[in-house]
Formats: sequence, C-alpha cells, structure tokens
Amino acid sequence: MTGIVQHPRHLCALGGQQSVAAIERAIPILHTGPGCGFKLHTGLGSYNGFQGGGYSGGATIVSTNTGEKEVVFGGESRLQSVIDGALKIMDGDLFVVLSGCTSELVGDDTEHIVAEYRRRGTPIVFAATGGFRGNNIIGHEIVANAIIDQLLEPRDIIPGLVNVWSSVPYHDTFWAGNLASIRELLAGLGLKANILFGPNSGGLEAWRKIPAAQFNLVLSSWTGVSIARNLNERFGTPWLHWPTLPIGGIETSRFLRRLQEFADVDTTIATSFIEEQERSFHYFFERAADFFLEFRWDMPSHFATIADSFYGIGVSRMLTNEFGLLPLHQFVTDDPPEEFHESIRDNYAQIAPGISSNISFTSDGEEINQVLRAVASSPPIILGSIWDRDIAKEVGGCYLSIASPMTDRLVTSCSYLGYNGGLRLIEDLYSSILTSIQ
Amino acid sequence: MTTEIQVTPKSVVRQEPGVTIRERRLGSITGYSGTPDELVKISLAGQLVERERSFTQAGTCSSFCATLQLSLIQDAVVINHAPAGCSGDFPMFNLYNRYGQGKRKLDQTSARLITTNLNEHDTIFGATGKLLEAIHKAYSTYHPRAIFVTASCTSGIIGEDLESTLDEAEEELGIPIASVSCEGFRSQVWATGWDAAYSAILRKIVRPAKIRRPESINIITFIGEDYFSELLRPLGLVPDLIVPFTKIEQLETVSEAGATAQMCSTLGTYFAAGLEKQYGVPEIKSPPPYGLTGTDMWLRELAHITGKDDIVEQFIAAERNAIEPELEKLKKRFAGVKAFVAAGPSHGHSSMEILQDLGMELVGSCMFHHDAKLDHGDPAGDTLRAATTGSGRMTYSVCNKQSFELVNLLRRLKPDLVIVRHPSLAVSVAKLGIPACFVDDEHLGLGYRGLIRYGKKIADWFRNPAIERNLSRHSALPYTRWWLEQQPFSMLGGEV
Amino acid sequence: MSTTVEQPRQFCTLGGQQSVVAIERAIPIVHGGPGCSNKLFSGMAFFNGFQGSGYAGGNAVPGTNSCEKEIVFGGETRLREVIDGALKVMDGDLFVVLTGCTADLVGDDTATVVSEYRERGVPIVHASTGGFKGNNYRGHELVAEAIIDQYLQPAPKVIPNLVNVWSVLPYQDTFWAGNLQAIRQLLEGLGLQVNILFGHDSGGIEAWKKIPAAAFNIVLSPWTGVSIAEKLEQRFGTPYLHYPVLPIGAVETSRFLRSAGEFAHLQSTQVERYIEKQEAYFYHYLDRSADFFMEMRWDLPAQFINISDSFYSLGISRFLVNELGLKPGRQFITDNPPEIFLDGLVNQFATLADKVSAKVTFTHDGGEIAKTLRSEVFDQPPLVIGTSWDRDLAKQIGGYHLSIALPITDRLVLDRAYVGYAGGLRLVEDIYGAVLGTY
Amino acid sequence: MALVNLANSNIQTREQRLGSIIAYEGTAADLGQRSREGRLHDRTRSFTQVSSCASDCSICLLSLIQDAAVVNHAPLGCAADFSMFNLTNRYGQFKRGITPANAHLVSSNLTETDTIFGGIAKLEQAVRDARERFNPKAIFVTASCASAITGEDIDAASDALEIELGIPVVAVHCEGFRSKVWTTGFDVAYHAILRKIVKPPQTKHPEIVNIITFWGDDVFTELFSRLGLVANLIVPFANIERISRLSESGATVQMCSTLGTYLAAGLESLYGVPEVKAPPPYGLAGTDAWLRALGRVTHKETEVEELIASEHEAIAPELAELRKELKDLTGYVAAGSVHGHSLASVLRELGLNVAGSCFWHHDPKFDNQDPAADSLQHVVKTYGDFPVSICNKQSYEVVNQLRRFKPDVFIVRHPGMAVWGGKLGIPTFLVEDEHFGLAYRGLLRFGHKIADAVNNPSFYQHLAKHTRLPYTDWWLRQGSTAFLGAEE
Repeated sequence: MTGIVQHPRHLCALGGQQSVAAIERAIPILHTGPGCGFKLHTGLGSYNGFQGGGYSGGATIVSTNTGEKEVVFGGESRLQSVIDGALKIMDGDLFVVLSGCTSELVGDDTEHIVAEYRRRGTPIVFAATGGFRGNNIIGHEIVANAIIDQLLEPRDIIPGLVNVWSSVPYHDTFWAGNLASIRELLAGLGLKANILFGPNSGGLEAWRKIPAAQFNLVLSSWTGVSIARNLNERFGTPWLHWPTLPIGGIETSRFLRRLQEFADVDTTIATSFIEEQERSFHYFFERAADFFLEFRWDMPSHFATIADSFYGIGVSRMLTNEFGLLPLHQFVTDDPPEEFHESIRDNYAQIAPGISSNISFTSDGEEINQVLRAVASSPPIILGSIWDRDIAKEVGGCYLSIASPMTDRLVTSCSYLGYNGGLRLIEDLYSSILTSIQ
Repeated sequence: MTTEIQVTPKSVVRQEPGVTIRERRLGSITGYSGTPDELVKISLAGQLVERERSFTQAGTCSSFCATLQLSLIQDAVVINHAPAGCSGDFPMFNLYNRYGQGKRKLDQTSARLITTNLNEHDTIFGATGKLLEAIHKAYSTYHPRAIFVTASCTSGIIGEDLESTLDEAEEELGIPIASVSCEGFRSQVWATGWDAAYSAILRKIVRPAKIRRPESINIITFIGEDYFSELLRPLGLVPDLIVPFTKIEQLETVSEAGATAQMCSTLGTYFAAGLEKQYGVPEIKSPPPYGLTGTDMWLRELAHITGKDDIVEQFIAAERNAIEPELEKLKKRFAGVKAFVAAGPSHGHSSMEILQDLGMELVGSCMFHHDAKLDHGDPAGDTLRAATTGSGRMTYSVCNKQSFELVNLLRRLKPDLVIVRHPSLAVSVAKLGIPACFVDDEHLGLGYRGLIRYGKKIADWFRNPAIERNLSRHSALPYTRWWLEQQPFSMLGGEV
Repeated sequence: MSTTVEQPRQFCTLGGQQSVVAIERAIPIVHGGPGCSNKLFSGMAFFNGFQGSGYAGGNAVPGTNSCEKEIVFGGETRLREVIDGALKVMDGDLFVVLTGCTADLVGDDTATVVSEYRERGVPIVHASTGGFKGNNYRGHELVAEAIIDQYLQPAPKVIPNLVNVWSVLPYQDTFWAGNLQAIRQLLEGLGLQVNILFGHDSGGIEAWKKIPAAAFNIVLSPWTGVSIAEKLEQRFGTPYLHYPVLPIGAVETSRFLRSAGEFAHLQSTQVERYIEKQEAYFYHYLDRSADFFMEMRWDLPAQFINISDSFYSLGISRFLVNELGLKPGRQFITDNPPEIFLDGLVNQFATLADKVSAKVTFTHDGGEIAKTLRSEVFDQPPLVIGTSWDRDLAKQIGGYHLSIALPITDRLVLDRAYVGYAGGLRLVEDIYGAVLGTY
Repeated sequence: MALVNLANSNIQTREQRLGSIIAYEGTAADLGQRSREGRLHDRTRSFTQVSSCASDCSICLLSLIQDAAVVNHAPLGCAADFSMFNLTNRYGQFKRGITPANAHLVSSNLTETDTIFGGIAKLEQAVRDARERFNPKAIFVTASCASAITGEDIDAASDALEIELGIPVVAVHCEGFRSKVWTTGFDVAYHAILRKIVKPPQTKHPEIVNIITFWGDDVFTELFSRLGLVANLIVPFANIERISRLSESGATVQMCSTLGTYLAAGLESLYGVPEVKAPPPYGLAGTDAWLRALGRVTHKETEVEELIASEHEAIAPELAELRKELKDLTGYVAAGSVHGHSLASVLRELGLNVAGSCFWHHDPKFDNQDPAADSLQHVVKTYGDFPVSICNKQSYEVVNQLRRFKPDVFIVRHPGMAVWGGKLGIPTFLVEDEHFGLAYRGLLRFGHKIADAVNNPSFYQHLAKHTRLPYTDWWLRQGSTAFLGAEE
C-alpha cells in the first residue's frame, strides 16, 4: 500500500507524537518542519472525532520548526536549544524527541544529541519517525520501542500484571474508551491491566513497570506485535496475541476464555464473570429482537467495513454471528506488514461456519469506491470513515463513522469494545439508519 | 349477505354510519383448530361457529385497523375521540407515513393525528365540546380536504352523539367530516376496522362517476411498494393503489375505475363489494395474485373483465419463462424445508401459496381470524381453498395472535422456518430458535417476479439465523412448563 | 393540559402496564378492550426506541379483550377466566391486574375479584388504571401504590443503608434501563445498598418485598413518585429525600450525590473521595475536547430548546447551561405535572444559573409547541432536543434536532444512559453527533 | 523587479519580499512606526512549539475551488489536514445549498524508497488518477519538505502533464521549511493561479468586484447590490472558469490584506484591475473608509454615502445597548496579522479595552506598497494604542500573557489556540467565519456573541478548575519574551 492515496485513513510515522501525547505527563518534542506537528494533530487528534489536544498535544507540542537555515546548515544546535527550553518550560515526566522528514533527510544526528541529555539523567528518548518511514501505526510502535529500549530496566515480576498493547491512541477514535473497557474486562478476571495510555494510566511510572508484567497482551490484528517481541527478547516476558476486536456477547466471551486459559485464571471466577456480563447483554438483545426481526425485511442484510483489520474482523464477526447479517466485502485500511496478511485473510475466511468475506488491502478511496460499486447489488451497511459517506449514498447504503478520519461525530469516552461496546455500536448504527429513512 | 352494503344512487345523500361487525356479517370466527379441508367445508355449509378462549392475551382492535388506513391519506386529518392511551399507535402510523413518503419521493412530514384526550370529567359531562375544538384545530392547522373522527370504547360507552356534532361542523367548514365507528369492544375481529374505515370513505368521499376510466384499476392495499405495475402495465392497465398515500381527490373518483382488485380479500372485501354494488365497478373475485396458479387465475379474470383476453395468455407464458431458471435455483435451496405461516387471512393464504411454489413443505399455519364468506359472496374467491389444494390435511388453526398457543403449537410441529405477519409475534417464534421471517411489505411476493424477490429475501435470513440462535440460548419464554405440556388449543372453549 | 392533543408524548394511566413489564418476572393482566394493551406497547415500548417486548410484554400480556358482551352484561366472569388461565399459563412471580376504560366505565368490581385471589394466597394486585383517569406518569404511580397497599407487609427491622429509588419511568423514558443502572452505580459508589425495583437484575418480587425495610426512599424526579414516597412514609414511616433534578454531567451529579450522602448521614470524606474520582474521569474528556467546544461554538447552535418531560427538560437544561455554557431558549414540559409542582418547576428554570433563566411552557400538544416556536426569531440555528415528532419543526425553524424523548422512532435504544457522569458525556456526543452529521 | 514574474514558478518569501517578522513585543504604535521607518528586525526564539506551514495555507485555498483537484506530493503525514479541508468544504457547500461532497484531494504518499530513488513517477500517476477520478478543470501540485529536499522537479513534471492532459497542471512551491511565515503559502497559491489560471481580459465588467476571502458566509452580495455592484467571492467555492476571468473585473477588495496582498497587487500590476487600498471593513471607521475607497474606484460615491448613512442609523440603537452591556470589559485578541487588527477594531468599537494582543506575524508593508492600506496604523489612529506581541502561535507565550493581562474575553482566530484561554477560565471563542464581525451588522453579531460568552462562563470555570497546564511554575513566572533572542 505505497501507492498514491485519495482519502488517507492513516498518516505518517511522525503521527507517533499522538502516542506520546497519550502518555500521562509525557511531552513530545518534534525536530521537524513548522507545520508537521499541527497537521498531524489536525488529522489524528481534532478532525478525528474532535478528540482535541489534551495536556501536551495540539498547539503545545514542542517543535524546532526547521526552516531554510536548518535545512542548509543542519539543525542540531537548533534542536539543542529547543530541548533546553522544553526542559525549563514544559512540566513533564517523560520527553520524547521525534524526528521528521527534514531533519532526517538533512542527516541531523538527533539520536546522539538526545543520548547526551539522557546521560545527564534526563528522562528523554529519541524516536526516528521521519514521515517517509511508514504510517503512524508504525510510528506508534517506534515510539513504544524507543521508550522500552532507551529507558526501561529489568524488574521483579508482579503476578497478574498485564501490559496491554491495543488501540493506537487517537488514530483509533475510540481508543480511550476502548482501553478503559479492556481494563474493566481484565479486572473482571482478576488481572491488573497496565494500560499505559490515556486517563489514569499512570504515565512514566506505569511504563517503568512494563518489565514486571506477567505477560503482554497484544489485542490487535498486528500493531504491537513488534513491541511484544522486543519485550520478549529484552525481558523474556511471554505474550498473547488476540487479533480480533472483542465486541458483543460472543466475541468478548471468546476472548475472555482464551485470556483465562493463557493467564490461567481460576475458571470459576472467569465463568461467573462471563455469565453475569452475558446476562446483562442478552437482556437488551432480547428486547431489541422485536426490532431486528420486524425491520430486517427492509434493512440491509449485507455489510462492508472500511477500517483497520482489528475493527473490521471484530465488527464483521459480531454482525454476522450475533445479528444475522452477511459480509459483503471488507476493506483493510491499516496497511498490515506482509507477514500478517495470511492470518488476516484466514480470519476473514472463517467469520462464521460457512460464511466468509472477500477483502481488499487498501486505503485508497477510489479503489474502495470501485469495488463497492461493483459488488453492492442491494443497499449495504457501510462502516467506515467520513470519506465513505458519499459512496454509501451513491450505492443507496446506510452509513456509520467508526474509523479515522471522523468529522461527523464528537467522540469522548465512547467505547466499541466488550459487551457494552457491542450494544453501543448497534445503537449507533441502527439509529443512523432509522434517522436516514425518515 | 352482500345486502349489508348500504346502496344508494348518490353518496352525497346521508347514510347510516357504521357497519355490521364481521361476526354477524360474514360469520367470522377467531378460534378454530383442525384442517383446511374441514374448515372450507363447514364454512361453505354455513356450519362455522365461534369457540371462545377462557384465557386470552392482548389482541388488537378495530381502531388500529381503521386509523392505519385513514391516517395515511395525505390531505386528510384523523381525530381519535378517546383517552390519550388510544393514541399509543400514533408514533407507529407516523413512522409508516414518513417511511412511505420517503420511498415514494414525497416530502417527509408527520402524520396528521389528533386525540381528544378524554379524561374522567369528560366521561361524566360529555366531550362533544372537545371534539369540536379538535375539529377546528385540525382545520386551522392543516386545511385538510376531509376529517375522519374515529370512535373509542370510551366515547362509545358514554354514548357520545358523534353524528349530529359532525354534521354541524361539516355545515360550518364545508369539507366532509366522517365518523368511523371502530370502538374496540364491538368486535373480536379487528379486521372490522377496515370495513369501518372504508364505509366512511364510501359514505362521505367517493363520488358517482362522471366519466369512466376502464384502464384504471383500483388496488386496495396497505403500504407496500407498487409491484402491481409489473402485472398491469404490460396489459395496458394502470394500477391505482388505494387508500394509503392517496389524496382525497383521488379517492373521490375511484368510482370511475374499470375494476377493483385487492392484495388481500380480508382487507378490501367491504370496499370492493361496495364499489361494485354502489357504482358498478366490477370486483376481481378470484384470490389475489400470489403464487404461480394464483397469479394465473387472477390475471385471467382481470383480463376477462377488462377485455384483454387476447394478450393475457402470452404475457403469462412469457413471465413464467422469465423466472423459471431462478425459481428452480430457489426451489433447490428450499427443498425439504418445513414451513409454517402465522398471519391474517387471506394474505396468510397467499404466503402459503408462495412458500409451496418455492419448494417448501407446509407443516401448518395459524390465521388471526376466519371469514366464513366474503362480502361478494362468491365461493370462487375462497382463498383458503385455493391455497391448500394438495395440502388440505395439514394442521390449520385460527387464533387472534395468541402467542401462548402459537408457541405451544410450534414446539410440536418444529418447522424450519416461520412466516410472521404481525408485530411482536416474531420474537416469540425466534425464542424457539426457529427462523422467523417478518415480511412487512405485503407486495414483496406479488405475481411471478415476486416469488424470486421473496425467495431471495428470506434466503439471506435462512442462511444466517444468528438472532434466533442467540435468543433461544439466552432468552426465556414467559410460559409455565405445565402449559407447554398441554394441547395447544386446550383453552378453546366449547362452541357458542 | 386536558385539551386536545396533536402528536402525543404521553399516554393514559393504563400505560402503567409497562411498569409491570419492567418488574422482573411480573405479569400484567389487562382488563380492557381488545386493542388497549397493544397500542400502549407500540407507543411506549416499540415505536419508542424500539425497546421491544421483553419477558412478558407485547403480545404475551394476558388480557380480557372485553367486547360487546362484557360491556352489556359486565366482565367479571370473563376476568376470572383470564386470571385462572394466566395463573396456569404464565410463568410469573407477581400478577398485576390493570383495568382499562371499558371495565372502569361499566363498573366491574375488579378490586373484589382480585382480592378473592389474593385471599387464596395468589401474589396478585389490582390497579385501577382506566385510561380516562390520567396519564401514564400517574399510571406508573398507581401500579406501585397498588403493590404497596395490597401486597407489602411491614418489615421486622430496617436494613441500614438500604434505599428504594423512585425515578424515571420504565419505557416512557426511552433510556430508563440504562439510567436506572447508572443511578444504582452512583449510589452504590457512596456505599449505599440500592433497591432499584425495575429493569434487568433488579430482583423482581423479592426486591419489592424489601421496600418496607429500606432506611429511606429517594425520589429522583421532579414530581412523579412523590405520592409513592408519601404513601410509604404513612404506611411504614420511611423518610424520603425528594431531589427534583435528573443529574446529568458532573456538576449536577455531584450535587445530587452530596445531598444523598448528607440525607443518609454518610461520611462526607467517603462521599467526596468517590465524587473526586468520577469528576476526574468526566473532566478529562471535557478537557480533551475543549478545543472542539471552543473552536466550533462560534457556529454551533447557541440556543437549545427542550421538548420533553420535566425529568429531561430540567436535567438537560441545567447540564447544558452550567457545564457547556449554552444558552437556553424556551423550554417545553410535556408530562403535565400536578398543579402543586408547577411553581417549583418554573422557579427551577428561572434560576438555571446566575444571569441565566429560561421561559417555560407546559403543554404536550405538538400543535401548540409548533405555533409557539414558529413565532420566535432565531439569530442562529437552535438545537431542538425533543421527540421524533419534532423533526419537521426543527427543520422549519432551521434548527438541529436530537430525539431523546417519547416517541423516538429515529433511534434504536439499548442500554444507553444519560444520567450521571458518563451519561453527560454520552449526551454531549449525541448532541454534537446530530449536529455534525448534517454535513 | 516586477512583483509578479509569470516565467518563474516560484516567488520570494514574505521575509524577503515584505520584511515580515514573527517575533516582537511592544505596542501597536511602536510596531507601526518601526515598520514605516524600516527599523523592524526579527528575533529568534530559542524554544518553540509547533506552528503551521505554507503547505497548510496553499492547500486550504486551492482545495476549496470546486472543480479543481489538489495533488500533495509528500509523505502521507502532510495529508493530515485533508480531513479538515474536507469538513470545511462539506460544511461550506451545505451552507451554500450545494450537496456536500468530498474535496478533491490526493497524496502521492512518498515513502523511504521514493526519497532515495525519486518519486516523480508516483507524482505523475497521482496527477493522472486525479484527472480520471475527478475530471477537474485544473490540477494543483503542492510540494512538501520531503519532495523539495530530495530535489523532485515538480515543475517539469507539471508542465509535461499539462500538455498530456490538456488542462492546467500547476506546481505550487509551498514546502514548509522555506518560510517561517506560513502566509507565504497564500502567495504561492495565488501565484500558481495567476500563472496558469487567470487569463488576460476579453472584455471588462466594471460592476464586478473581486473579493478575496476564506470560507466565511457571503455577507457581501446583499451589501454590494445596494451599490449596484456584483460581489465575486474568490477563491474558495468558486470554479476555474470564474477565476480565469478575474482580470475582467472592475476592482479587487479584500477583507484581510494578509490573505490577499499578493493576488490583489498581482491583478493590478498584470491586468490593471485596481486594488481598493484601505483598512479592512471592521469597526465603523474602517468600514466607512473601506466603502468610500471602493466607491471612488467604482465611481459609486453617492450610493456609498447613502449606504453608510442608512446603515449607521439602522444599527445605532442596538449598538448603544451593546456598548452599555459590554462597557469596561477587556479583551485579548490572537489572530493572523491584519485580521487581528480588525478584531481589535471591533472590540474597541463595541467599547471593550484591548488589554493585549498577539498576531501570528507582521508585514511591515504590503505588496501594493500603499500606506492607505496600513491597517495597524488605522487602528492606532482611530482607537488609540494597545499592547502588541508578534508570535507565530506559540501557546506558551500566549498562556503566559493571558495570565498576566487577565482579560474578560479572549478572541481567537486559529485552531489550537482557543483552548488555552478556556483552560485559564477566560470566556473564549474562535472566530472561524472571518466575516462574522464584518461591516455594520457584523458589529452587532459580534457584540451578542461576546455577551453570550461572558454571561455564562460556567464552561470555562469548570475547565479551569479541573484541568492542568503543561507548563512549569518557573515558566509562568517569567516574562513572555524570555526566549526571544536579540534583534537580527
């Protein structure tokens, strides 16, 4: 997916700045051109559910704003003065220097400069996130690995402590809500989640605890695997990879049972928690059943997801196995590394017994539109980003924004993960359909 | 006896409001358990008698049926002379209205419905004053072409004199203002509500024909999409779907049409017969055009009445050819599938024909009532007989959507698929884990191409009955074990 | 407000049947005409967020479907038949017979019939809910009062910290199930034991039996439920706290929790610790999205208009004014509050915040609402928070629209809640989602 | 040297052309005087936070041309603001009764290999795709830091593609690092339009007046029709055909010289379309002067006088009310240069005091070289002096100043800044519609907006109570210029 892109859904590696902003009291320092940081805040932070800047994001992001001078004569001294200023002005516990296209292309030795500060005891690390190195999901991994490699020391294991590597902050518009849901689900099994990003995640202290975890949970189709591998090499921490968004009754229980097994949590605790959650889920499922049974005669029976594979597969499985819809065509937009393609294909190939979905790996709007024009024989449900509103209209389909960029919704703590997350998505989806028909 | 219809030369002459309820007019019943053959036989022999249930669950009433038809007339207003609770179905009519308008590319507007909101005081001192207030409000807000006033149990029991009140108002405002006697308690057969609405239209709206429009065919229907054009236009005929989404002006001239047909004989029996009696608009009496044979017969009679015999046969042949390949595919898909139908007659009978043509085996059905005869009185119109030639010995029951009986019955018959035609029954079926297909567009399965549309639609659900699976795993039914061990119709009393 | 009504937003006393449906394993038995129960199901439960039948609602509701015969000769024998059947057929713990217009008008002595069964030890009560007697807010109270009068026995001893909650109406409030769960969590957060009485996991008949043992009642409602609490005070001497504002968002929820804590004589440190934690959560998101509120407000609706019952119109107004700093337009209150509560409500709106007040109109007639608003001038598109009826009106006055009150036919509602800290966030998401969704 | 050199695809930055600066602290009067006397020197900040770049400004204008397409030759991150332009587009269409549709934007998605082996092939592909997908009347190719540093020849590529596709394909040199003054991006975009879109006049339409704007509501058409003139708002929501005939208009005006300086002056020097040189139409005096200048150029003196008289009278009572309500309030303005001057005028006109202000940069002169257009001088002369700082959106300085000046209301015109006023508990709003306070009626609109904000400050109070600033106490005790270096 290095082709040209109309309607970008993921941005460049420098987007890792948002992951820094998501760590409590962490300060991103950009060694880049003047517009980069704010553009990325715009695309990932504000015009994506209007999540906003928060503590150290948005307009506060520190940046060298490299100009002609730095491009010609190099920007290292400029970087130093900006870091000096940041240490005085910005009230933070952790500083992450991210390099952009300019400084990397002109060849500033940012790594060395940052290492100097670290030697002097400053909690500061360097992440090479030149825009051309890959997308912001890679950027997220680069940032995490940078902190791990440059800052973390071995620690004694704390039983039941689990590092969670899942939603990419800000890029997943619902990341904060989703991570909170994961914390609650794990707590239900008696596990202590080390969430690392977002409110009440503990900031630098939580990160220093990473080596003490019993295991790492990679709850994502591929993002975070490189982090878990890295941690496994450095600290020997085992890790569980669960590639499907646990959403709705069936998927969440499936995930929790696997987790219980891997973490070998007492079965009775797990079972009673799962049953309680399912009872509540199905109280509402039963009530809504009248609606689904009596309205589906004129509602779409096929759906398409235009999202990253984590959401795509999770939502597909819920809509198919729980609400009786059929997959039309799914678009994987997060540009997974080659090595993951096969497992992702397999996952879509067995959404339900005898039910599979065609998929395309692309984030290019026009390519998506052409496929949809071709396959949509009846009006489908389309779950995607704001870019996909027009094609949904064109093929007479129903539409809900679940992926970035998102400018038709304001998102705060909303979560699409877990039992309640499933109910939430169904409410939002069918409310938008009902609104559109009257 | 078709003399039930008030016949007069000109509808502008005042007539007595209201209709005789179906129990008396058509010998209709709501309780029966047996086989189609037997039911057809005793109905013809005039030996059909009602059996009452000692235990019953909430049903539906005439007021619902009457208001549904009238509230969808685009330039009329319906005033419900009742306590606020009787307007519980207003939001539903409003959604039907907006939704239907959307499909017909009309501006989406809220349904024009008003309740007189009767309270304790009114029940003692009377409420004709409030009724007049409502009429004036309706007139000043919407400037409607007509106003319908639907009665309620309360207005009926406290003996509100609607007629004189409405006449005054009609004098004053100069638009038709019709009373609709659809008090819920008057009939167990809620379909009586259709008759009440149509009688109001016949009395106050329809005008004697000035000209004749032989090519125009009245189709009495609900809210379905206009698939009738597929059948009529090739014969050079124009369908005129009534009453929903029409305007008063259009209803005034239905007397000019070349014939009247209906998508469901239970729905339009009074209206169709009335138009024939009163204005000589011939009624297509053969069963509605669903299923291959049904459609053949219907088309032939339509062609005969409208003088199209010459072209109809080749049209029939062509259509049957056109759908053949896809129909075969669907038949394979549904081969051996055991189906059950729970619906109102005669549309339920039509569904039975469709399922059989799609290659399913009918293991039983349950209709919400049964009319011993129709207003036109012609046995040729017997939809039950038409639908069950060959399957006349299956389990057949009549029950005014008593879900406790239906659930009990289905647990015994264990069908693979159930067609449901009435709100909030589907979920009871689904809780048994049986795919419950609720098809709200009554025209979906119409004619030849309808078979394909219908088959494809339910194929998708049949392929992935996840909702039913999950409900059966996680949701309890509200019935005692004792009940589920009884015979389904053990609560049916003796004949009365 | 007994004038004629266009676009109804509340129904008749028989609507109390939905409150029975909301009690776990309780079975309503309707002694009324054949269509009443179904109409009310369709108006309150289905075409209102598509809440659905549930365990024993919708078509499962036993009913006498009274007809000509019962009207002329009386319906008591018929009623007995149906009760007998119901006791055999329906698997329930509590049976509530509700009368409709027909039965009450022809004067069936339902009370006696039902009491006979009760004397035989059947858990059954009778609520006289003839539709003409009032609206379903009153119907809800009648049902609760019937159970209290005819079924509850004084408790041997009071359970400290046990509180009964009387708040939003099942089904009438489209978000009742989520809201009641939210209220329970909030009060449990203070360390109270909460008897929520309606909805999933509320305990059914056992919970109702515990009512007399409660240390106190909370009426979290502008007026509905006060009569219930008064009755409980008379019968069992249980004191009650009447808190009239539905708490949405941090300011209001914290205010509510403090007065609840005070009334229950809880350690204020314990209360404050909980509040602090919840506020931190709430304000994290308000802070995070502050960019949006401030950068978009220049053109987002400056003025909001509520068209809903006193629960929401008051709760939402206080939230939007005191938390988001929005400007109130005229507020419409549609639940027909009894005379004695009117001044209190008007006063609440007159003092929404220092320098901020709102005009109030009490009506549930869509025609009057439309006329009033069409006659007003809006310098910027207003935000109309009301029912699905109000979509056209919002369009006509060039405003934005969100459905939050009965009837809701443009949304599917499951466990969504607008009450509490998280509820406030949810409401903000929905309001601005509705606005942003228009382009 | 002539202002516009059509032969050259590139132009001088504002630093070079106008001597623009991004750092200053003092007063409006002093800043104006130094500017006029050529004694204005920039200062460097040793510490900085993110700002904006030229690419931002270029794309936002070009992507709103309804039948054009923009190809961003850059890594995907530079496309991060696509979704913002898309909302601006959809929203603007919605307000203008056009069915909302996505903006025509494509990124060539440069990757590591492209930086080594070159990305021109991908650019060509992107342009061809854009042609096929949107069938545009013109395609703009916007450069990026990466494409510029690796030396991609986008001019050659564009010219070749123009011949191949038969529509204008225009290179736009808006790479972020070239200028510290991001408004250079406007100039580059307008230069591209002058170079390849605008045609020499076939005929003249003296009644048509070009109005250089952003995406604000159209408040001009009605106003101008009363003068017998036709308002021609450009370039957002215009089409290529209309833009190609800018040379035929009777005059060009702007609501903000920071935005339109290059285009307005360019149209005059290339095609003799007179530029109306006056302070911007904000505040009574400014609007009067602006209209009179317009009247002179278009020979509508009498109509203008009538208009001025009637409008003054129409708003007088309500304005008096507002002034009473807002009396003694103090405001702080943060906005892009000239529009900042305009907002200051509006505040003063409404009776507020300008406690402080912060403009993103300062142009000591404009391309028309005419002192009549000196907006800063106009404010000072009309309303008196006020504190001014020049700072390219450095929130740490703004926060520092806001805490010092403690204004009653904070008026912002730029995403990302408003929230800092809120976090300090100051009633704040962002003026996204640049025409919101324009002319006479705008004063009233604006006044009511301020009243609403100060009458119910609850939102800001809660925010301030529950939020934490990311700045050290040390910094908040410093003067806001602590990191400004010496004059260069």
